[in-house]
Amino acid sequence: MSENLEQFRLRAREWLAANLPKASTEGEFDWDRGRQLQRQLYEGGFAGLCYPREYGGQGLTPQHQRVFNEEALDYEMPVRLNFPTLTICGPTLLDTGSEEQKKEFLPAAIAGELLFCQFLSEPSGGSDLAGVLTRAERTADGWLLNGAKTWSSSADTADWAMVLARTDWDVPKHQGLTMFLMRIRQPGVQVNPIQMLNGSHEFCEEFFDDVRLPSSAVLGEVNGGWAVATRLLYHERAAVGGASPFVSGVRQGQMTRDGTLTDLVRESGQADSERARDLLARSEVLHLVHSALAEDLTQRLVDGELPDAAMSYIRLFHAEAQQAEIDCGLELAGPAGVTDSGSWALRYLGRQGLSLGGGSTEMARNVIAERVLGMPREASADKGVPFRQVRQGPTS
Amino acid sequence: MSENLEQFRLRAREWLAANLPKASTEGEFDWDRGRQLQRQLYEGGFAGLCYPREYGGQGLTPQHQRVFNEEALDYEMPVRLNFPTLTICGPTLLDTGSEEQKKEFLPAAIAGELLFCQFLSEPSGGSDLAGVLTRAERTADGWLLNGAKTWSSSADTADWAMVLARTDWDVPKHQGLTMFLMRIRQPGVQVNPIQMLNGSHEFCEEFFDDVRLPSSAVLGEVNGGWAVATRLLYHERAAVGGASPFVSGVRQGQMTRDGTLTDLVRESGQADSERARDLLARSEVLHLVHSALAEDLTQRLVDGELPDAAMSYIRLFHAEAQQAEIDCGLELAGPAGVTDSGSWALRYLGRQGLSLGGGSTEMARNVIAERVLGMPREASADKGVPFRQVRQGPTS
Amino acid sequence: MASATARSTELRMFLDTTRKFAEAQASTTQLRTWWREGQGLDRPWWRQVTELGWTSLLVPEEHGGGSLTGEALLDLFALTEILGELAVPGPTNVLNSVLAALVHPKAQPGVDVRWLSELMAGERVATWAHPPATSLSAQPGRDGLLLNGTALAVEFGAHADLVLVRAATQERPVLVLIDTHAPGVTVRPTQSIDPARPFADLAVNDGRGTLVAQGPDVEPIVARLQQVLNVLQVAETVGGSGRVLDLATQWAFERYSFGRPLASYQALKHRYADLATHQHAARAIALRAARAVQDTEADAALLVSAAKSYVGEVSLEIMQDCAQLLGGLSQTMEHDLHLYLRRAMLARQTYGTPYEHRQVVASLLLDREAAA
Amino acid sequence: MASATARSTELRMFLDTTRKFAEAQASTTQLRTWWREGQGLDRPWWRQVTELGWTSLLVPEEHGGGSLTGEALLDLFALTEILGELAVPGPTNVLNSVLAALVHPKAQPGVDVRWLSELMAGERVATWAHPPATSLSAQPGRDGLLLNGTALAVEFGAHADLVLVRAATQERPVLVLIDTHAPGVTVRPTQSIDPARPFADLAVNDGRGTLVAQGPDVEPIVARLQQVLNVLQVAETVGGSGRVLDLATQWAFERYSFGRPLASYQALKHRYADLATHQHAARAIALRAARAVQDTEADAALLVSAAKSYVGEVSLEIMQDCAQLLGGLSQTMEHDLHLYLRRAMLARQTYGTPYEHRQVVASLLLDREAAA
Repeated sequence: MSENLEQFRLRAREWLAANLPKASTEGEFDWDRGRQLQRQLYEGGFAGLCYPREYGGQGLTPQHQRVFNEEALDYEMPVRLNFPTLTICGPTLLDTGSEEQKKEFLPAAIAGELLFCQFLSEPSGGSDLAGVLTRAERTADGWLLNGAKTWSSSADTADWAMVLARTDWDVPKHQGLTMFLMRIRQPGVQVNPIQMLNGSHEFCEEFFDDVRLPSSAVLGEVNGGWAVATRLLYHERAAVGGASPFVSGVRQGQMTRDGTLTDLVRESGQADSERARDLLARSEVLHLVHSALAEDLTQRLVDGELPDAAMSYIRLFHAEAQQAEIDCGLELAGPAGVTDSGSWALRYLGRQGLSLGGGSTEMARNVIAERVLGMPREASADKGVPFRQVRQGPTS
Repeated sequence: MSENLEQFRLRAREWLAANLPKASTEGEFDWDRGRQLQRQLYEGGFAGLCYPREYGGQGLTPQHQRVFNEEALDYEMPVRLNFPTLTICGPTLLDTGSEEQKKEFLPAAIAGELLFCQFLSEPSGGSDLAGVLTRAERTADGWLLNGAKTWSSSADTADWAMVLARTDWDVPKHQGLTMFLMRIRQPGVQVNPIQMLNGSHEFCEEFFDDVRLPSSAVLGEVNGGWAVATRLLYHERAAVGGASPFVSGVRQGQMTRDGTLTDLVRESGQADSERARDLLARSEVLHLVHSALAEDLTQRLVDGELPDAAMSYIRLFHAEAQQAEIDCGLELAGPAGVTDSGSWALRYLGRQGLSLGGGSTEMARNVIAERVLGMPREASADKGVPFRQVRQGPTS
Repeated sequence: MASATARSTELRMFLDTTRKFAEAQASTTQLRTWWREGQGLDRPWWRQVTELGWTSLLVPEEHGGGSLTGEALLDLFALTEILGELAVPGPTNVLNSVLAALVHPKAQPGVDVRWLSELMAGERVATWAHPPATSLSAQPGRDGLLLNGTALAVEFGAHADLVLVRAATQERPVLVLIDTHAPGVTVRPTQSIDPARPFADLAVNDGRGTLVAQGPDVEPIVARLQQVLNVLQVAETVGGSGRVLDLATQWAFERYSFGRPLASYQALKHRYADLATHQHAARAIALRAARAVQDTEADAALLVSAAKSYVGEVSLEIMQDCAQLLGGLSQTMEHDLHLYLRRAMLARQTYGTPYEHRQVVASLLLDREAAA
Repeated sequence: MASATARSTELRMFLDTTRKFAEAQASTTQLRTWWREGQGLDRPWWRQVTELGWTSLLVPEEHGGGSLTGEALLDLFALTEILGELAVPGPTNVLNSVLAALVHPKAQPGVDVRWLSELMAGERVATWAHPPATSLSAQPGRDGLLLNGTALAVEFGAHADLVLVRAATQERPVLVLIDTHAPGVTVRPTQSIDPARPFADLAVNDGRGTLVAQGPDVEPIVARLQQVLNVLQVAETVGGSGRVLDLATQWAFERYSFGRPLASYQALKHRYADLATHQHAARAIALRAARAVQDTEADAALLVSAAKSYVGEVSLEIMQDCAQLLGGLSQTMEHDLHLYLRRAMLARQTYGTPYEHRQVVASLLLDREAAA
């Protein structure tokens, strides 16, 4: 790379001005348009900046991606393609895929031709991600999949999924799992969107009825699925916490559509109220701290000063900062905020989604205490027990 | 009782005006004076209102005590005799003492002639109150006591102590304890005051070196000490939470000496500040809620709607309300509050004492979850294990 | 938490009937149907409800009402807590509060006879325009008063036949019942976060009203109405938060994670302990405020504002933490939690926010201590 | 948490020396001795300290100072964090901030040569009077300026030889160094919550001062001084809260309850996780603000105020929750915790409280967005 960061910035700025439309206060995200924008980025050499060149990326540094995101702030960007395709599934493929799999999927994903989603959580599962009941059984030429998944982001608009299934019931739970790459639109797969409190239809639940998968669908090792899932969760924590180097384009979506706290203060005529200013600043300070923490952790992970599990710090803090903003929003919106409701009341309704989605904050606290601070693991009643003997509770 | 509550109120009002001096903003509590005031109350028939008549009390209801406390608010009252003598040790004696013990100790305590303290916690103990290492060994004519205790309120000014000691090391920890009644000033007992952050010298630590106790010193059964301690803890929770029916005279002490939050707001010229008013009201609201909760719980315990363990609700809430007041105090005191420090900075220094003393709030949460909500007990590594085999940690 | 305020056999029976009816006729399934149909109030259902006596407790016997224990507001508290627990819809709170105003000793004689029976029987519905959001002038007209101005965010404003408002003539404050069916009243429904508790903005242009009180009689009636309304709001809210906490507690016993129930995890146990403490505290101050208003204690205003600000904030904290403990399901429309959450959000923000009520508390405190 | 900002070998060696010296010569035992003797500042000790270079980092090489990495403020941040971690006493923060003002390009030429070497060598001590608590007028006198008025709550005010103040002549603002030994200066020591960091009120009656800057040059220097001072305060505070958290974490592994270590209780584990998260966050924003001031970024003022308000609040929360986890011992004078707590309380409340800094943040935000 003979180009330095500032030169890159100027090149990006020029290209963006020439190629992308300015962001507008759009409504729902249009997936077709998203794919098309991603294609444009790809052709312009601005897609997958931190992915290796041999898999369709640009082989640049996280600093380049940050610079690009700063420049792209005012432009329409295919932000929804970040989660989970570009920031979670892509990097996991990079970490755990075979050379053939990487060659087949990554360039297509970076070019916006192929969107991924994750089939991990199950209706009975909660925090116990490894307690998978979905089963894959060997057949003559591959596998037969049966079961149900839930909380899958954008499963109704994605093309492929990473699906975690139990392939051995006679070993402890982590040892009998396998991760598969699965085409979503095929016989036996049913996808239902879930209607959420905040109006979102982002999540889906899925049912698998004798779905056939080829042998080549296995990602990583057979019965080595938990190792793949661990990488996936690592990338998810980084992405949810706002510290992934693979994020291309930020914020935009919700922020332009719903307005900021600053907008609320101004539009409700409270810009001169000391109290409103205090609430506004409380939220802003937490966002500034969050950015500082994300940068600091990313750097210290790169420097090897902290273990991967430290990414849970940012997952925890992100929820805290976002929820503080929502709480301030409800307070500042006053009576009208709920009797003639705007976006803040809806955001408040779905407030806990921020500390549930992408792994609950309770799990993050367990991870920090046990894997960063080295405190004793929580006793689990299923440790070392063949999975078929584990108690699943009176309701399941 | 032919006298109704209102008649009682008038009689109390008259007696107080004729006999007790008005409260002044005194300095340290004077124990001799406290005993003398208690003697006056006793002679006037206003001491031990809720104790039975046969043990020196008046056999009246908690409502009578509340009425009396309302009337006594402006008078100098021996408030420090409440903790632990009148509200904790006295009621425990009432619950668990032999007829001889009750006759010997209760009238003297109610008359201010005999002050009690509790020797329960130990330097190595923390929340694990039953993990007692102090030992009492049988001798020909009684017991020989050795060990150390700490966090004993007013041990340096009290006459007698209730001391919990291990009398059998070969049974699980709760089964080998005995409670003794012990005269404090005797050979082998050393009492050292502890200097606390908030300037208080209320607590002491004690060392026992071959202290001789007669057989009659046993309160309750030999090896039945935990049952006595449980009653003691129940009364302590009620007292610490402000819901004991045995409290004679309230607040006064600290409140008159250090000033209220309202005083602070006024004296610092912030009475017109909307923000100061909000902080003040936050604290005041919690105090009102605390009073309402204390009344409600007391009534529902009497009605049998809730188990005794529900007293932990008030212990928890009391700390919350008091700490919120202190936090508001620090905030309202501004820079001068710490650079030219008044009482609020000192109170803030010792803030956690409120959620530690009298059983930590963590223990209260355990009690509520396990004994009120019926959730599974926390696994303990010492359950059913002979105490001498229990691991005490690397430092002890 | 079960309402344990059954202070008499009559009251206990009344509460049992209420609970049975609500479970059968006003279940959350029913509520969802109304939602979908965009109905804020089902009139035939409401007439059925009034037969159960939900609207008659605060009205004296001579006008066809009556308390069951002689402590009418405490009876109504117990009823309202159950309605909150079962998320029962309807204008019960605001209507009962208007009735409390109409039967106030300082209300104009004759007002009551004219409307009370229709309101109690569900033939008409009345609501109240919260003064800070109301700006109305009144002048004498041919038959009654003529009103002009606006009243914003009126609960059930698009469904009510009558709206009680505080207005002002050139000389004095007046309390007026506006007939929304008479000419001159324009109603704009707004977007309530709880579709079962709709709000509307009213524009009044030479609208017709009946005088309820005037001059120095107005403020005592308004104060009474607002105290009753806030007491009912907190009663309903603690009923709701208690129910949500029950759901979440039950979940802790039934849901297994890593082979053992959630209820066995200490970090969660401690949170349940905090939640239970706060729920008890919220209910205690709500009940204490109700008692103070019932007995017209000197501290009634202080306790009502304390209850409103505490319950307003802590109820939402309880519900959101329960949502966290319930996990992802709580974030779906399918789960009942949001029905309670929406109502609690409304309760927190209307008829004085926690912040506004704390300002009242501070005034009472600083004024009282200054006077002492 | 160890300070990991060793960006060069020189810096690493410097920090190691600092740590060794502080552990040996400024232990908390030493601190307690000074306390008992009522000494806020031990001059011989202070002269020894300055030889280690704690006062020279922000002074340019030509005046005898010098940074170790070319990023002087970040070097000083790393040093100050260690001083906070070990509860080292002394006027390091305020003195370094005054030095930053004296060497500011807009300061009067000649000022520096006159005082810098004595200040760096510990022969004199200078402090700063926070403007909101200062009210001083200045007029030209025979040799220098004559000052009248008061400066309240001046850190080390009873020990300093020189006090930098912002004052005003009839025409313009001025920045002046007051000589406390000259006639006209009366010092009243106040009761600091941290005896090792004493404060005093100053009354000045025809006191003598030397001009440091005037007119439009004053504000940029004051801004720089306050930014440096706040950055050092948060550096020291995160050092302290980190140390307290280390003590509490170690305790969790060593202390057994019911036969197992505290660290095995999930309710406590979750609290340690929260504490560690907040400690990391506090340190990250403190360091971010230092970087912004070091590089004179456009957002420096915003980040400094964000750091001060966040660290000010969260550091006390961390320490008090650690006190809770440490149990009763933490409430005794014998335990070290209060040494850190006292200093953090001072840091929270002085040079702008969290609330005041949030008002600054809001102004920057609303003004910036209005301008955009």
